[in-house]
Amino acid sequence: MLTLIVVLPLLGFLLNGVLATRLGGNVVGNRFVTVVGCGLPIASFALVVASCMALAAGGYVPLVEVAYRWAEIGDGSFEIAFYFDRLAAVMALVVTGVGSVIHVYSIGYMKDDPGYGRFFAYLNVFLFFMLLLVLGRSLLVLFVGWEGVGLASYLLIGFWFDDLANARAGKKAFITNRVGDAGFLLGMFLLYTTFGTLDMDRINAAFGAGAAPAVSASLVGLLLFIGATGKSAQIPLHVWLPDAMAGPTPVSALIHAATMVTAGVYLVARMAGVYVHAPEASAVIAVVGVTTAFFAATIALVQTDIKKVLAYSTISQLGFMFLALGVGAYAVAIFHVVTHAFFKACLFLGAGSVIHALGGEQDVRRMGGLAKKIPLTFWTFAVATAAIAGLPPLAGFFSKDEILWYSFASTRGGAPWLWIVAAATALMTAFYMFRLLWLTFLGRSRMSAEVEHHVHESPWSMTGVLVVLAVLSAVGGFIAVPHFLEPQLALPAVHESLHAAETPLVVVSVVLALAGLAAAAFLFGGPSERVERLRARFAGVHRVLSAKYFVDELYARLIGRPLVWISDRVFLRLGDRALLDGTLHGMAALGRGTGRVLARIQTGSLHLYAWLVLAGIAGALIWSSRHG
Amino acid sequence: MDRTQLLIGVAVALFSIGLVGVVVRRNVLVMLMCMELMLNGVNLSLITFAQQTATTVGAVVVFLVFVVATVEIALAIPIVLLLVRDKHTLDIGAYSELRG
Amino acid sequence: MNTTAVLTAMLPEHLLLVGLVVVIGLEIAGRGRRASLAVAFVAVAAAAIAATLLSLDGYAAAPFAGQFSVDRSTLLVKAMVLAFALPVLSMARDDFAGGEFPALLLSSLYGVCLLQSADSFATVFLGLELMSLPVYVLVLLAWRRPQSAEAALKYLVLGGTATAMFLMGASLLYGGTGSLAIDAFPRALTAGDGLARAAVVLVLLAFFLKAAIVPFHAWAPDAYEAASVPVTAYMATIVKAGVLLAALRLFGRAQLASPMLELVAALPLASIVWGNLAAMRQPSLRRMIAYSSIAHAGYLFYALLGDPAGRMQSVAFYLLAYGLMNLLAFAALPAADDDLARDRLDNLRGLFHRAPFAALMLGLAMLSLAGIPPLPGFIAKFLIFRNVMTSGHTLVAVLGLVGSYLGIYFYLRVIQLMFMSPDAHVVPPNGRRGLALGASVACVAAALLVAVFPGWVIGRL
Amino acid sequence: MAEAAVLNWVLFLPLVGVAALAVVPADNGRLVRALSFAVMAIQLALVAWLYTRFDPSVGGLQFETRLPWIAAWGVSYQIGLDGYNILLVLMTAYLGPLVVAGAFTAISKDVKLFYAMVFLVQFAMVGTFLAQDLFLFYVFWETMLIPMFLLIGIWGGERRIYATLKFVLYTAFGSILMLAAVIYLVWSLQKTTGITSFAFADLVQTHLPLDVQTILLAAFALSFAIKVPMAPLHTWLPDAHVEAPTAGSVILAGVMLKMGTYGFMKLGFPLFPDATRELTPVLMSLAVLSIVYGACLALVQDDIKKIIAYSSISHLGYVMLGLLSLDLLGIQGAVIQMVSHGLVAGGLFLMVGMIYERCHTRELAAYGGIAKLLPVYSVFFMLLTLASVGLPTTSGFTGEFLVLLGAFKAAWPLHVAGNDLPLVLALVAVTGVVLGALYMLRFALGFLFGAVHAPHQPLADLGARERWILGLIVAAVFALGLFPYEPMKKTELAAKAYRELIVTPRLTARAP
Repeated sequence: MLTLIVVLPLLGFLLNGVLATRLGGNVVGNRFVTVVGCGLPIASFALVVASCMALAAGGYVPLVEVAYRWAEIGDGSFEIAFYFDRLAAVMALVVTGVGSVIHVYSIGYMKDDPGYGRFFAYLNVFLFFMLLLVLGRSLLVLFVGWEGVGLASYLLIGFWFDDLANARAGKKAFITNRVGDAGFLLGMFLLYTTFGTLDMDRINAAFGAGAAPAVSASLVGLLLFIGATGKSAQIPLHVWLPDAMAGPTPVSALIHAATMVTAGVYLVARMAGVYVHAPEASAVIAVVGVTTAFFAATIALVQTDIKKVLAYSTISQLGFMFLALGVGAYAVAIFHVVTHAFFKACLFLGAGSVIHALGGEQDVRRMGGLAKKIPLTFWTFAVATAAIAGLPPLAGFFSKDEILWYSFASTRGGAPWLWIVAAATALMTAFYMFRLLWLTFLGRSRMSAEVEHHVHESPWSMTGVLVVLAVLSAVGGFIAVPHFLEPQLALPAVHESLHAAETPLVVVSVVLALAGLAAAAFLFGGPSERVERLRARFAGVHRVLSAKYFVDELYARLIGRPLVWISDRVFLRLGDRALLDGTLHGMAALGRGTGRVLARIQTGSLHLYAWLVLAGIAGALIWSSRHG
Repeated sequence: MDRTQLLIGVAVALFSIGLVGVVVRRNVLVMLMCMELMLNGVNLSLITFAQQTATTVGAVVVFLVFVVATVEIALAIPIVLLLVRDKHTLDIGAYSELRG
Repeated sequence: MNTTAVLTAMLPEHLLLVGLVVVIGLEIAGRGRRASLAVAFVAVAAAAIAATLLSLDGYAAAPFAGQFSVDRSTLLVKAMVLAFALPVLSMARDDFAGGEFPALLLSSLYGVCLLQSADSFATVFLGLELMSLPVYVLVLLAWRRPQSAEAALKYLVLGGTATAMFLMGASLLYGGTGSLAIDAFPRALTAGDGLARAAVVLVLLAFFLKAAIVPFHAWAPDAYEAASVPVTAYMATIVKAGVLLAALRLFGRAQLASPMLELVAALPLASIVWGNLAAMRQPSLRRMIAYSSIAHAGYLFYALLGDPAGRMQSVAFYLLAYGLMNLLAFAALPAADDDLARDRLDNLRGLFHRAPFAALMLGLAMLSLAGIPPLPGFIAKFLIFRNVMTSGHTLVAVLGLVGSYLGIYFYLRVIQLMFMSPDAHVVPPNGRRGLALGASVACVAAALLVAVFPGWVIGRL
Repeated sequence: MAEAAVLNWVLFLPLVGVAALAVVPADNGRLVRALSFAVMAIQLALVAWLYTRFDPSVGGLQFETRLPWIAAWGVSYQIGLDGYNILLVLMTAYLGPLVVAGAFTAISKDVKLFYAMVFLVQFAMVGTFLAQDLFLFYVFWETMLIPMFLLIGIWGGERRIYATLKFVLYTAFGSILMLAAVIYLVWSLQKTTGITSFAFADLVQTHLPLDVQTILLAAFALSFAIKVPMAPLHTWLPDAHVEAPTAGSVILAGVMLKMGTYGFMKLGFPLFPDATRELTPVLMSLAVLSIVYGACLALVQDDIKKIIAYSSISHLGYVMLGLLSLDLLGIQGAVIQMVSHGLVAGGLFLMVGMIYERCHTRELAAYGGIAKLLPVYSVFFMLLTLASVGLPTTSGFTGEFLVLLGAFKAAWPLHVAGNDLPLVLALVAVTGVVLGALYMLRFALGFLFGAVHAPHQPLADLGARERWILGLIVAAVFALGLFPYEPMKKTELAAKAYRELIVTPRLTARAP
């Protein structure tokens, strides 16, 4: 059954990929594509649900299913096996569930795109790899999925490849991920070298067994975390995600918000057995997480592209998740993954609906006042915004609040300063999200009349999805994910002394959310010169933020250009051409030159020939008389 | 020093003179003569040794040498004639069209 | 001495003699032309067959004790060189109408055969001269070339010098031992006194000169270039074979020791390098072959460094492979209206499109001469260098191999011209080349046999 | 026994093909092509049959033929299949028909000679893999040069003469020194044991002092490393690849480069184990250097053929790394990587050839948005690119992953023991994964995506023949990526044997 869950989307990919593209000569129409492309994901969603029931029926004993043996070398054996436990169940539900609805959404969104078949093929193959990633029992299978989703995102970011910028963004994403993957690989190698297996349950058990594992858990943890930073866009490998918004909006929702980017979180949670024993690594994760959250939020403050804002908010939210992981609250992190999947998907799809309505316009400075024109989109968007801002009782409130709490009180590296930074981030989150809401939907319209004229609400296939997701964002918080996961991923203990602080902190965080809302309302609800004055006041800061702290430029200077320079100047020109080929040509020239000289010695004069003979004889005689 | 050594000395001298002559002289005819001179040196040494070792083979070979020497000259002269007809000189320096 | 022994032992020589007499007779009768060539062909073929049969029969005899003796191996090599003469004769038809060529060739061949059986310096001397003197004339015979006289003169003068050197050495040895038997030579090799050593050196150098070893090689390029195709082929294969085999016979089973060792190592090595380098940029095919033959003479003399048991075998095999391939090259060389044009390498451009068969044959020959597997040339080189190395001269062997590497380029250059260069637009004269083609086919067939069953061939040698 | 006979047929079938071509009329191009394709196809069929008959549980030679050839020196005609060569032979045979079919439209000049040369190369390459006698091996090894010389020199690009001479002279230099080493090796075997033999089985018994081993290994290694090619002996490769006709490039990249690595695995290392262990740091460093160096150079090429050429250097670096890791994973990975690179690089060169046939330029800058113009072409191109990048589910991943894992697994204990070099090298090698993605995606980016521009428009997308060729290659690539179990079983015993041969000391005090 598990195998089938994975295979169905693959089937969809093959069918659509061959029949609905020029490869197979477009033999089928969009209707076929729709049925196959959406039907199969929904089917595998159903199977996931069934599996969950089976899991529950089996008393939550993990289901294991061996597909086949990939390789067997010496005593090492690599099996393609699937593993279904509480964690996998939650993730699989999110992936297939949210995945399915986004597929449905895409029907309307991509309706008129010539690459309709290709698009669904890509979405399906993404789902296939994502499920491989989630259900894989061994790190190898997980890695296959890991790389696979990277490929899918590469293809989907560059989906409209006529514009080189899109393709370039895809390449950037792939390369950045590869850097992370290198670390991931090393982590795998280290684990295999130590334990002779890559099955994650075995590895966790081996560490759990406590018998002083032959390898430092922190080293393994850090190496794997490098991989996670790549996939989940954490500092320093966060640079690819904003550019990734070049892809079609459903892709941004599915891959770059709801599912793929959370793979890093999933990995760490999966390997919790290791991280429990790796305080140093956990500390690093917490710090990186909170830092990322903070800086991403600051950047999001000044972005003017609706999708860019959401992108940075995604990075920031992922930072929250890692913060949770870092302080040992793995279940909470997963909880946030789930809620985030709901409201961020909702936000992105809402943004998509807006862009759809405005015929491709993405700049919030040329929007405004859309609330009346596309009310459904507006309301759903508003709900999701409130959710992410952390207004109770919406989904975001619960998950984020728990994260804040554990970052403050966890005995596994929780600290006040973590809470402070996180809280500040939460404030900014609320602020920039409501800013976005205002700029897009409220206030007076800044659209050109011509655009304004065409604005229209999206078809049901899209708005329906928005409603579903909005509802989930609203009530998602009541799904007790941490409780569900607790038997597997125990929540960290908290400092007894701090128990008293719990309620105050909740109040504070709610206040912060409201403060953000108020600030946004004050600045963007009122006359625009308020914003202008502010921007003028902090011109320098504003420039740095809108330039994303110049990180891209930094990387180009530090890595990109030097690499090309060395390859071209040192390796190619100096090494290959000058030194190596130079030597060869030199030797060849030497040979030819000697040949010419020898030929010139042959002057044709019998005199010289006789001289040679005489010299030869004399030499030989002298030699023979001297020696022996 | 006894007679044999003296004669051998002379023979070797003849041979060497011939060899050097071939090398240094530019006139073809002189060159050919020098070749004969070498052979004569050989003959002298053969005879001497035949005498000294009281064997006859040496003497026999001398006759063969005579024959060969004659034949060589017999071949050489027409060649030289051809060359002279072509180049109008006996200087072998002129006969150096083949080279490289 | 009994007559039957004389008749049987010298049968090949006799047959050559008969042929010679008949050819001369025809000339006198004034109806030479094609007939004389045919007669010569038949005579040589008969002689070759006779030698082969006798050899297979394991015949051995010494009709003139101390002067002339034959045994299995001498007869076999005689058969080989005689067989080489057949392609030469068949390709000669296009160049020589008259009877001079066959006559001279037969007499020269007689000398070659004599060399292989010589037991005394007198006989060796006779053989050498009988072999060389006609060749001077043969070189001259390419009357189409004005330079042939010049070439003949150079060859004659230096050849004469070689003769003199050889005789001087021989006479000195004679003085030491009181006999002219060649087995005095190996003994003198190891002997300590200066006179013997000088004698040995002189004889050795005489052979070096005849075989064109650096620095006594200078005559070869000029002579080869000026001579006409069949004569060059004859010099490059049969004369070289004669000289080498004679030298080998002279050295007998002696193991080389310093200072001779160094001489036999250094000068051949020098000629390998010199020949291969100088051949690189030659515009004339025959000149290039001349330099290559200088290099090959180097490989051949290398064999003397090997242990005595294997020497004969390796040299004989090498000569077989090398001879076949040279003959193949010359036989396949396409005709041209004048000898000069035929000699220009540039005229081989794009030959593959004009005459694919000829191009392929030439290509094969070049590759084999370069020593590229699986062609016989490679196995021959392998045999020689193996013997050199296994007798302890590792460094010398390696140097020789590296030297041989230098040679690859100019052989490949010929192939490059024939296959990769634009057509030279040479109009081939419609001369009948049937015989030459036949010759080349025979050569390539033989070569393939040698390549596929080298073990069998080596076993026979 | 039947299999042995079939194996001989496999070897000599190309020669039969040459003979057949000789009698076919030259002007009948269709017949010539059909004939050539048929011969190659038959060869593939025979090899495939042998592959199924090959028993993985038997170590050592199978389907062996041994006849005395030059009895006097103990040279024999000995061929057979074993774990070392079976996959490579299969791959060679697999590429054969594709190469021939790929050249149908590309080659119009001297068609007969062309296919004859392809046959000769095929003959020599299969022979090199099958040979179990050092002399025979050397003969085949050298024989390869000449047809390749002609293939590049006659049907190549503008600078073909330079390229082909460079190729031949470079390779021949290595071979000469190897020849010297061969002679010396056999001689010392004869002296130490009294056996006169060129058979691998006997030669691995030779006991040599370390210094001699080192010198001989150096000689062998030079010749093999030139073929691989390992930096810094690689400069012949880009020129040869760029100037060669498509078929030539495919043969070069697909099979001929494997000769070098195969030589190391079958001869170089096992013959001189102690020297190998001594020199491992050096050789390993060179292997890793090749990985990085090749990748970096591929990054800055403007000629699409050169990109793939340099990527070959990088990919074969992995093979060497795996072989030197002396870890089963690494060794097996190396074998898979050999085959994988054969398929992937071969396929990519075929694709370059196809676009070249249409546009007559190899300038990367001249192309753009090919994905719009030639969607089908682009799909195949993308798939092969991903395989070259080593994306999971492709053969490239199987090879690279196992090699790197093996290298790391072997290096870690050493690191713990205090020797860090292997670990450092392994780490550097891992960066090759990133670099690989970097240059291939740069290539794909400029080539497939962006605004449409190509020299000749409109372009016809792939025809049925081309689709079949690429389809077969891609199929093999994924088969090896998804189901490497079965092929690796066939090579497992050989890998173990190889490892044993090298880790067990075989020194002798007394110099021979």
